[in-house]
Amino acid sequence: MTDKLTRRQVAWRLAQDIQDGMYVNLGIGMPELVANYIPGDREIVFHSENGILGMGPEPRDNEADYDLINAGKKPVTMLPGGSFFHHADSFGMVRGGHIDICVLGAFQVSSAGDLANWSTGGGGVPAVGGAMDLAVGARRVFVMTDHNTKTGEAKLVRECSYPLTGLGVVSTVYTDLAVVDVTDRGLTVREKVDGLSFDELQSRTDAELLGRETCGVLNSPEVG
Amino acid sequence: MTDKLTRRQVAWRLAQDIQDGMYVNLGIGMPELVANYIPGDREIVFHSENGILGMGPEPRDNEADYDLINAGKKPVTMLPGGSFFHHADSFGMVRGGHIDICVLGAFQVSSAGDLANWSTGGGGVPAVGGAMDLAVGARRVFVMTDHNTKTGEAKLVRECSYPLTGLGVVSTVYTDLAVVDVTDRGLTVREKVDGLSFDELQSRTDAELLGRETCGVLNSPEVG
Amino acid sequence: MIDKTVASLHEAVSVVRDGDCVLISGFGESGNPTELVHALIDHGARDLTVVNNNAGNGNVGLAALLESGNVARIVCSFPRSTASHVFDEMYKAGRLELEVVPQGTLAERIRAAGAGIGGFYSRTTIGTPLAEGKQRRVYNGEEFVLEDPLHADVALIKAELADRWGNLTYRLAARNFGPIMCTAATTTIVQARKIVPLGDIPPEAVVTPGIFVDRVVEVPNPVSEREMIENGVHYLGGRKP
Amino acid sequence: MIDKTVASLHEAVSVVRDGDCVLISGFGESGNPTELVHALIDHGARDLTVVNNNAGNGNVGLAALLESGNVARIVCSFPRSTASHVFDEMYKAGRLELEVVPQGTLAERIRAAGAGIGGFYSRTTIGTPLAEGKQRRVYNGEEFVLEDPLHADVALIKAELADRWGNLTYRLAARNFGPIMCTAATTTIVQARKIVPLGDIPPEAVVTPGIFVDRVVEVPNPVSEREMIENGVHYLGGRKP
Repeated sequence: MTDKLTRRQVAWRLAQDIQDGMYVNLGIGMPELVANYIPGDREIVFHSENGILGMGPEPRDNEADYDLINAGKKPVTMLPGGSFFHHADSFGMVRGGHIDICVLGAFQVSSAGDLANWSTGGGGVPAVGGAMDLAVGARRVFVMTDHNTKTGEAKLVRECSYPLTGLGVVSTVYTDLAVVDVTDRGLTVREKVDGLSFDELQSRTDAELLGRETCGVLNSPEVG
Repeated sequence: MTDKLTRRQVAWRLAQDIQDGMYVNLGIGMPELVANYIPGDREIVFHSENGILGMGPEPRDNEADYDLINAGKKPVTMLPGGSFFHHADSFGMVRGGHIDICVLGAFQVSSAGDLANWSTGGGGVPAVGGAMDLAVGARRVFVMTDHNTKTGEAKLVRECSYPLTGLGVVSTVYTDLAVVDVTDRGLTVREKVDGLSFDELQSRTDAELLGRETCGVLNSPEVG
Repeated sequence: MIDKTVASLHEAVSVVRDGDCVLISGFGESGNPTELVHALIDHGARDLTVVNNNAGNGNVGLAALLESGNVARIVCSFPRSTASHVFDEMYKAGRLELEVVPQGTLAERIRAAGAGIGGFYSRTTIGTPLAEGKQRRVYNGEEFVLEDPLHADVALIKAELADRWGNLTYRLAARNFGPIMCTAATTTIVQARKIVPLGDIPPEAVVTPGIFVDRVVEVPNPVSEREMIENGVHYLGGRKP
Repeated sequence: MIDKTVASLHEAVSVVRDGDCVLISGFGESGNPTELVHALIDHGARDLTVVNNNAGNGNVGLAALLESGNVARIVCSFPRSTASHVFDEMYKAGRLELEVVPQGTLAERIRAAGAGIGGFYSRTTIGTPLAEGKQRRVYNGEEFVLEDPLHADVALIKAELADRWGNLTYRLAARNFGPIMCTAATTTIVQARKIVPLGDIPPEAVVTPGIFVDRVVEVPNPVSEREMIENGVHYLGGRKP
């Protein structure tokens, strides 16, 4: 069994693709890890859809202020140059195409870049939050996810079976096994972890994968 | 010949109908006179559509600041409690029904309260400004105008012949001869200047006037 | 003279009537007008529709309002949370109608109501179940759905500073839904941490101009819903004073 | 590192290309980016569409840009003024296409473009000649017309303070069209009276967040168009430096 990347390693790998000066929205949960691995020479402005630009790191415990929280409702800090604005202005930024990259989790991503990440379609309480706005609004949507579910099912699928969050919105998927770009021809593997054959990767994937000849090695250092 | 009111007297009369605490937009030109005649015990918040609430009186000459101008592009001052906001927010206030009274000039007002005040329909350069927004948005539109044009034509008409600014938007017309309310039944004279018979007023008016039995005297003191 | 300040929370919410639609500011712990919500529970208006980003936590604030049985319908973007048991149970029991609206669409619908916009087109929800039944428009080669404005009878808002004209500022990210909700309700009721003399808020620093505000009550030391939940507080509602 | 400041007006406007749609901030004397407009004349891009509330005064700023012959079309709410002779003559001579848009609709169309709104419904113009040909909607018993967003390639904006991230404040009522125009252009170019260190503008005081701004040039003592007109200044355009 090939070594999968840890979630932190996936976050590290994704962070390398965020360029200096970009405006980035990190979804709630796993995507929040990405902030820890931005290369030190890059200045990134983090957006939180509740109305913040320029979020800094978590506060020390005794400095938490619950009027200064991110979309995941966790206390954050402000960097010099940050700003506050109301919800309509914040989602104007999102829908208006001003956010360079949004990082989201996913239940499924299809060959066409369709994203399903808000509902597994069963009963329970429906809840969508800002995911649909971010999915259509961000210039690029990066998905960060395990390659397979805990029960081994593929998350990169020919067609999403779960209700969609957005249609053809995903640019790139970062999994614990591979970096996969959504292209006009379909899902193209850019990198895969060392020691994993293309056929093995395909066998763990429902969607057809392209890039057999061109894909490189997915390297990510041990990160804490 | 009956004594007409001066423009300042019309402004005075109109000002008496602005209640304490109201948010008021005064159109460019003659309506601006109204600000001078608000009874001293009433606190009125004046809105200027370029992005001001809480305008105060004209500045002294040497204190004019051309970053602080009203919609007529004349220097103004700010009262304590005033605020600045951008154009979309300002017209959101207007369209959203937050302005209690807007005072506008008019070429014509119809029996149905239609307003024509932006174009006489001929050639020349079309220019509309904020008049159409104010006409539909303000809770009440007060029109301040001479009863007749300089050439004696009626301004209160059965149907406007000039291009409309707004449809059925006028609440009350304050002229140099009368105060006329737009009601469901038509134009109803509330007050007319002393010594002017109802028939004389009707003869100066194209629209049918109601209120012959009920109208009172239009009193306005000599004002400077 | 304009004086929008009122002496008590009870007086502030006394205008709320049975069947009203009530906007409630806040996102997570920040910007919740908890004292006003509790006063609304005490006031007792029934059959309410409430609009908030979430659906309450623990047994305080919005969750306590739901638990009071006075809410028939809730409009929100994300009702689920680790402490949303009041909502969860009522929803599953069919005792609460739910309209889920994407967060940005929710904000824009509220803003549209305040700005006299009779509907707008958004790409959000295209291709999703939430777009079903909505009117479409193709503009510039892209597909949009029509969304309606969301008008309300009442807004309950938490602010930082206020003056007697109703001008408001907000603290840090507690601004969230406050400024737009103030514009969209027939009656906007604000709890402010401090009421300052007119003119103390510079005109450039006013976030919500007083034109959008009807009543202001000072609540100098607002409670923390998070701390109340940690301490097991269960707001059951008092009597009208 | 993010540094949106540029050293010269010439460099700031160098991105403008033939055929671009250019938003120009300002209302009356307040908020006009006169130095940027003059730099645009010098830059020489042709066949422009310009959007401003008015159509210029005297022979400076926007009026001088019209006079340069580089503008094919103007979108504004009120082109007439006592000193709009450049516009008047060109319009009457058929050398300038004009689209007149009500002021509030103009503002909202710009705001819609920046906020990803693919059209909105307004009651403004109902019953008037300006509503002709527009799609209608009846909502809540009232009639509305459909208005399109107004996207631009470039915005030229005058601000008060700026920092290297592009955060902006505005002076008094010079705010007018600035904040919305910043959001609606592919490239937003700002002249600020002062560029301050990052962090000098408190996060609550930022009016335009830097996300909407691409280039900032410091113009410490901006000219007054009013004074230039009083002094008979006629800006004829220089050469590219």
